[in-house]
Amino acid sequence: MPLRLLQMGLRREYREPRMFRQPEKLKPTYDVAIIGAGGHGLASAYYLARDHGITNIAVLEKGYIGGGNTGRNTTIIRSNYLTPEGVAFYDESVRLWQDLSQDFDLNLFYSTRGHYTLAHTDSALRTMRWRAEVNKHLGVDSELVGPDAVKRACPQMDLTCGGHAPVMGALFHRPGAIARHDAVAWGYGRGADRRGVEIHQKTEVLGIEVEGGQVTGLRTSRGNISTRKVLCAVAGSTPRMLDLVGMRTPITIHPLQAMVTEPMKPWLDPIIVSGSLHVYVSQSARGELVMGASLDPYELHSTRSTLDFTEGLASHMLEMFPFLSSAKINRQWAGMADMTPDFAPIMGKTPVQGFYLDAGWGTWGFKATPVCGKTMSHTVANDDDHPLIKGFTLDRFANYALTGEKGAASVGH
Amino acid sequence: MSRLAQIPGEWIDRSRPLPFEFEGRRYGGFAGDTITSALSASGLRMLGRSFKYHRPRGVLSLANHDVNALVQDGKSLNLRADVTPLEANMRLSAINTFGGLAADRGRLLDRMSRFLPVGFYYKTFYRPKFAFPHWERLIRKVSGLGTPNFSAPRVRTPKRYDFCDVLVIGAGPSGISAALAAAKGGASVILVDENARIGGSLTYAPGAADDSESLSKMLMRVAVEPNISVRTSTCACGYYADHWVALVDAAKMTKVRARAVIVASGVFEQPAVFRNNDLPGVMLASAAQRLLHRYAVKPMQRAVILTANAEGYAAALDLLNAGVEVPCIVEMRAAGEQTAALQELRKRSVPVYASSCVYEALPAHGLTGVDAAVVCPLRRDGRADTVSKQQFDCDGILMSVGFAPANGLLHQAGAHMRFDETIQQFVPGALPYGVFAAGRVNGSYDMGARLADGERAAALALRHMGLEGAQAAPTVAPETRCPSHPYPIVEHPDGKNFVDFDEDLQLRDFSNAAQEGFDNIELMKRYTTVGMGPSQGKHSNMNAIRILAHIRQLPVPEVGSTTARPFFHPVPLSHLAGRGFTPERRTPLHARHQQAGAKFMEAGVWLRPEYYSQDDKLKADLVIDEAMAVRNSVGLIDVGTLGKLAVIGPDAAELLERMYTGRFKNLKVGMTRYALMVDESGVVIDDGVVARLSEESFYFTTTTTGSASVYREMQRWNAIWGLNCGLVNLTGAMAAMNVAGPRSRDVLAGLTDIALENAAYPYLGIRDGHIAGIPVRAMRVGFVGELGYELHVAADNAAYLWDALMQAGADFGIRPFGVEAQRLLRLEKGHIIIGQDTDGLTTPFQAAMDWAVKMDKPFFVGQRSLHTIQKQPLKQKLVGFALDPGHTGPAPKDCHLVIHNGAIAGRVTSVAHSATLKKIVGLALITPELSAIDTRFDVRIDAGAMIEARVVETPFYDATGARQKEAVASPQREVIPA
Amino acid sequence: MSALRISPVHDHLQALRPAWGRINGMTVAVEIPGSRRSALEIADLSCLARVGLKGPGAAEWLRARDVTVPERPNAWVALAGHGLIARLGRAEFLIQDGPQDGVVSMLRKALETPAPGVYPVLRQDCELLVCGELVHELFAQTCNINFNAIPAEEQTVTMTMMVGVAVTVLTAGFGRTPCYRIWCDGTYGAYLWNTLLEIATELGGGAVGLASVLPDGGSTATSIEKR
Amino acid sequence: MKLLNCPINGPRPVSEFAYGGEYRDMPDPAASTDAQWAEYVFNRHSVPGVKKEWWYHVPSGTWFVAERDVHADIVHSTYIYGEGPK
Repeated sequence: MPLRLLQMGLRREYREPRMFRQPEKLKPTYDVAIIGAGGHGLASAYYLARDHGITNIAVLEKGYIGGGNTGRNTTIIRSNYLTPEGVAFYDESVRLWQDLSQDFDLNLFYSTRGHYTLAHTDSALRTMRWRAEVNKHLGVDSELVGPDAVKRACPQMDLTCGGHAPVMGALFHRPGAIARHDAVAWGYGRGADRRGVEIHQKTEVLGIEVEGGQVTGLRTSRGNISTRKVLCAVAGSTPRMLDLVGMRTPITIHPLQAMVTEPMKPWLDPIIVSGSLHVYVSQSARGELVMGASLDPYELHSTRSTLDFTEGLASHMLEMFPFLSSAKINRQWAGMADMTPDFAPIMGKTPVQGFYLDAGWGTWGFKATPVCGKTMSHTVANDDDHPLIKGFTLDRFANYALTGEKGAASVGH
Repeated sequence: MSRLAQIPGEWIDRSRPLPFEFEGRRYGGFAGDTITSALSASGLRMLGRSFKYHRPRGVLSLANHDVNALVQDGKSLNLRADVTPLEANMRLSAINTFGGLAADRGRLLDRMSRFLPVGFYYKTFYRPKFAFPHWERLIRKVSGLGTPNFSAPRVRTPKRYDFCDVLVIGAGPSGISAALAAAKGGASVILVDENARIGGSLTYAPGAADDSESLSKMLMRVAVEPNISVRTSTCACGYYADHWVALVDAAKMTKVRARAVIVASGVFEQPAVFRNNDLPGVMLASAAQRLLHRYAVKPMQRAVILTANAEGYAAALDLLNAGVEVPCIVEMRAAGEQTAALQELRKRSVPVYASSCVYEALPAHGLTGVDAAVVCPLRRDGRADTVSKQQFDCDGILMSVGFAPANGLLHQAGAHMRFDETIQQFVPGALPYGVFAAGRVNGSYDMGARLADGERAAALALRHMGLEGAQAAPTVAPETRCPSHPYPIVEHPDGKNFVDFDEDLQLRDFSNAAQEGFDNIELMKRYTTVGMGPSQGKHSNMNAIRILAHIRQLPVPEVGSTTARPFFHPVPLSHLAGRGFTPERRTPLHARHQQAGAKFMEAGVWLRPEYYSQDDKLKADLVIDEAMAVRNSVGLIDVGTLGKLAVIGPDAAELLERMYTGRFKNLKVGMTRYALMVDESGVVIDDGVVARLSEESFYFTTTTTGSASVYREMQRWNAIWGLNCGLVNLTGAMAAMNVAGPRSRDVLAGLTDIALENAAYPYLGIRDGHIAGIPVRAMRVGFVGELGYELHVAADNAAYLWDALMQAGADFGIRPFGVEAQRLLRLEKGHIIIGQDTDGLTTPFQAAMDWAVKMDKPFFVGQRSLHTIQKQPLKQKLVGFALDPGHTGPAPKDCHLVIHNGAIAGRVTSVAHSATLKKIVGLALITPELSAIDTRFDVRIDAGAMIEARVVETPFYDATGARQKEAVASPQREVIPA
Repeated sequence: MSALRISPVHDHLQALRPAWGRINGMTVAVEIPGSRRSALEIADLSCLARVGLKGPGAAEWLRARDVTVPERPNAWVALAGHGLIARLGRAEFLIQDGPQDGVVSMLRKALETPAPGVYPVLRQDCELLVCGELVHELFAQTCNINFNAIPAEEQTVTMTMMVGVAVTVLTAGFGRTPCYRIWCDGTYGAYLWNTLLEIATELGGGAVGLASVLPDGGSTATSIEKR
Repeated sequence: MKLLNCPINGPRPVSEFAYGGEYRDMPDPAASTDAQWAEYVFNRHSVPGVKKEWWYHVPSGTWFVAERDVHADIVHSTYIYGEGPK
């Protein structure tokens, strides 16, 4: 029995303090305003306060803390990307992840489980080797393994996948992990709050004031504030916010759906991903199988669910795990993914002075939460793009200098 | 034994006894029993253990949310005993116990519960860091519910599509009256109910006699109504866009498309919250009545009735009539309605304690049941006045304090809920187009009102569909009495007053969560996990909302409710997956390949021969043999998976010039030309061969994977540009095979009326003619670098032609070759494969294909982007490379990296050992600095070793193309030894 | 040497050990041993002669050759000798003969001379015929279209998806009813046949030979000795 | 499942269609600066509201334009390119 539980249990009354205050009203002026109290926004606030000494910050959230994609994703964390820019970026993120529970004094259930991306075709195998080689070169623990290794890691799987798509090998990424997604937002929120950052929930941004190309303030549903630095970290709502400053980007919004089974006794240790079968699955500490597939095929700014998503995913799941026929799907949900053409994010400064963008997170934003906080706080504090995000700036499109993450990011959550 | 004598309308068939096993002991039940009812009939109270504290649990609802009574039979996971029909010889055990239900070692956790407050796991186990994996293993051991059986077979179920005018969900009084009215109005109706029989609450709470009489009348009318299709034991599990509803029964899922949907799903009775309200024997009044009326089971011997509505008194009377003693009725309100039931109870001198509450239930030994109920007056502040408490011995406590709407499907349909203070219940406010609600889910409780509400909904649905004879909707009198207590929750210093039975959440867990800042309903849900269990909050969400409102001193509407997502009840993967259709596409030569021993590989939806196996020969050797047959004599490959398109009309050439980078207006009739396609951003996406059949008619090929999208995009652009030409997709209608090798001409010579000699039929020429009497379109191409003819024929003729060629080629040792050999042969020629030697960002310039891009054309898709790109320095370049012919040991593989000064300088895109050239050759995308001929660069291979490669000219083989352009007179003279 | 024309489902018919015949140069299953009249029968009609064309000039071109042209898009009309012409969308046509020769060979010939706005479409379909009371149950399990709601007399052509494959469906059964004809790309034929036959068999039906479905009892099929 | 009304084939489940993306008018390549052209190639109008989109009915090979509210997912009208409201 850990000491902490003894203490809590033996006390007569419950002494745990509030994790985040509820400020009565907005101050007239902030050094930095952050739109979106998801993982990215709160992480940026946290590091701005902790590492850059900027604490006069308002985090403005239309809904509630972590209520967007932070609380809707399938919590997979990995750095086995394809481009050097991507790999270095996500590798730093994984490094940060590993100490967050201690940083926060809050258990994120960060659980390193190992991540297998299955290859069912020789072209997939080729891509896996490419990723493995790039990862190894940059010191990331990935390797191409054969079906036998997959069998050892997941003996319950039918390696022929119902005869349709036999597993020819896999990209094995040892650091692949999962974490308790809500707690990430709470941890960053509490950490920022304790350092003086104000988190304003149920506060919607209605307008962004720009004078002479410089951000000067925000109009919100709870009053106006003036500030010369605004960080926009709103994933699926990015186009709405950009419209307020008259900016267009390649971002389009597609729903990404997920579903979860009733709890069952844990049996699935690693995270399993199959590009050809459009499945990624892991088992939570509660015993639920958490599953996702590929993006919805058409643009939609809502989080509605579809039946065909569950039908397709179920049939592919059973090809890999036929014995799960009687396992029941308890719940399905969706998030709004802000997709980019090259499957890499759009980060950093923008043509509008003082308006910083942390967007294009598509289906891969959760794993980047800590490093986004780190790099965006640096970028905002110094008005200078952090070296790690140079490959992700908005101007790469006009320059035809895309960062081709498609091979690694599509489906492979 | 608690089984009573026959009860009118009971659901069990006493003529069909069913023996079964539970926890290793034998029991008996009847057909029609559920597992729970059979066990209850045998006097069993403890049916399972709770998820977190492993407390004994029994019947709660008998309405498909008793998730503490889950069982497993070795085949299926997490069977819900309360609703799963009993089958003969089931061998059942409770899930998630350590050492069996009775002896469960997990029960220790209950004693430790004070050390495991809400969210405890966020606050510990992470220091020291290295210890977490240990704790996690422990947690994963105790967590989870049922145990999967890894040898259980894949269950394939049929899936059905169905269609109707009006889908009525819920066959209680209001649903039935809605269905009847809709059918009467001429609509085709599907009436679904998750129970084994229709009738809803009337099947367990008969209430006044005239009700049950009208029930039998209604059932009769439904039975004879041809427009109504009744689906019992069928659950409407999800509502999706445009009235698309998933109906799930034991055997299958049916996807119904309705024109209108009437949700008459009723309500879930809600538990009261008091200490030990989870003990076996404490149950919802409706649960006891279900046991009684459906299964003729006496729920308990002596029951204290905790109530706050008229339903409680009816239930009390029910139990009395069934021989259950009722020591008292505990009325939480100041006074109950003056109902017939109340009079009757007074007559039978059952004491009623008004303004009172059950403060706690006193457990029997080991928490296996109830010994007594502690009853206290209820103070104004909603707390119990413990000074004047009384104790009533009993073995059961009935809770009849209120209801929550079963509005999951309405939420999913996008309905907005408003809180009705009069009845203390969320009811639909604005309803989506074509969706209607009726009955108790809509706030109508009085029997007359429920029936009228059904007719009202039906009338609106008919009007929505514009059906003639849609009569005016009757108005429904608003409900005046309040069936739900505003706060049926009593605090207790020692807790164990459960709000969520799935997750073992106690009252104090909610105040603790709020204290920590999780004091809006969404955050509270996420922190406490209330409603996240298998029952999805059916018995806990409403109380959670009331508790939060209480804590924050807010009215319930301001706290709001959380939205319910699919599924309404969990659905098995087997039912969602159905049969699992996987379309396969096969060329007309598939059988020929099988006969020749082909090993197939997947190419999108196609299966293609990778190579042809021969008894004990190794793949590598066979691939070389196949390639050598082509180099030395002749081979035959099925290339029918290529996209095959035709474009016809005056603007045909114009369309091709706009879609492809090359020039085609100047292509001579009877000739072919390589064609490269880029997207609007200038990235290479497809290639093929364009042949000109006449001034206004072209036939062209695309890659196997590109065929559908190229055709589609060309159609779109053609529509936008309004050119005078038409596209025809012949991919499936035409088969294609490539007969290649120095002897290919000899093979054809005896079979065809086409003049084959070089003068008449030059390299890159196309001819229509006959081979073996079959109309054939022959293209003289050189993809594999030998004299060769790509023969395109109608699909139904393909096998015949293949046989003819194999026969005629026998004397020349003709041999079918597969994709692997072709890859090797084209690599020797330095021909690229789009998608292998290029990636999602490769431009034609990077692919060293400037020659194929006519930048001086007026326009082609992507040209403008390429103009910009052309001004930039090249980022990478595709080059040919070779290894030192003396190289031995491990060789590079596709996608190994080029390393220069310790940095990534590119990657190998294709590489192979060429038996023809006796060395390893390949293609690589590398930085321009390294792209000059004879530059040496390093490739890092498996295990990290560096291997030096040298940039060389391509083609590696037959640089001048002499072999493909002009056949070698006699192969003997230029034999390439294998 | 094999037959000149081979059906996309030939190999799967072979497994049923049928009595072979030949129609339009294609080996066809005339009788299938053990097959009987049932509530759900499936037969392979790929052998029938068909021709296709599309383009803005197609309708006029056909009329000029005295071929009746369905007025509405996605409608069909019968031609002499159990032939039919189906209008696929607005400007594409599928013309098909019955077991005997009809207009198809004439049209094929005529199409060899180019005409403005007329684009020949080579038809190499797999065509299946499904008959019997259970046909709608088969559709209910394979297709998201309510064929019950499409009155036969409207002679509608439906282009939709069935078990994941693009199909063209209309109801015309050489006089039998309910009876449907299904066309799909020949390269999907084997998959469609296997999938439908598996479900049909589950429902108590099965494959039948052409003798039991063609109006002439398959007499046009020049019988060839079983092998 | 969502229904989409193909102008030629009538209402069909959305699974019969392929999404062709936002409808965009191509600027004159010759008259566009590099920046203007890149804006056309890459940027999209992603603000929720009613948008013109390309859709393709797969079984019949029919391209058409749909005016759809991409927030409520309600299709206001569908028509063959060039035949719709100007």
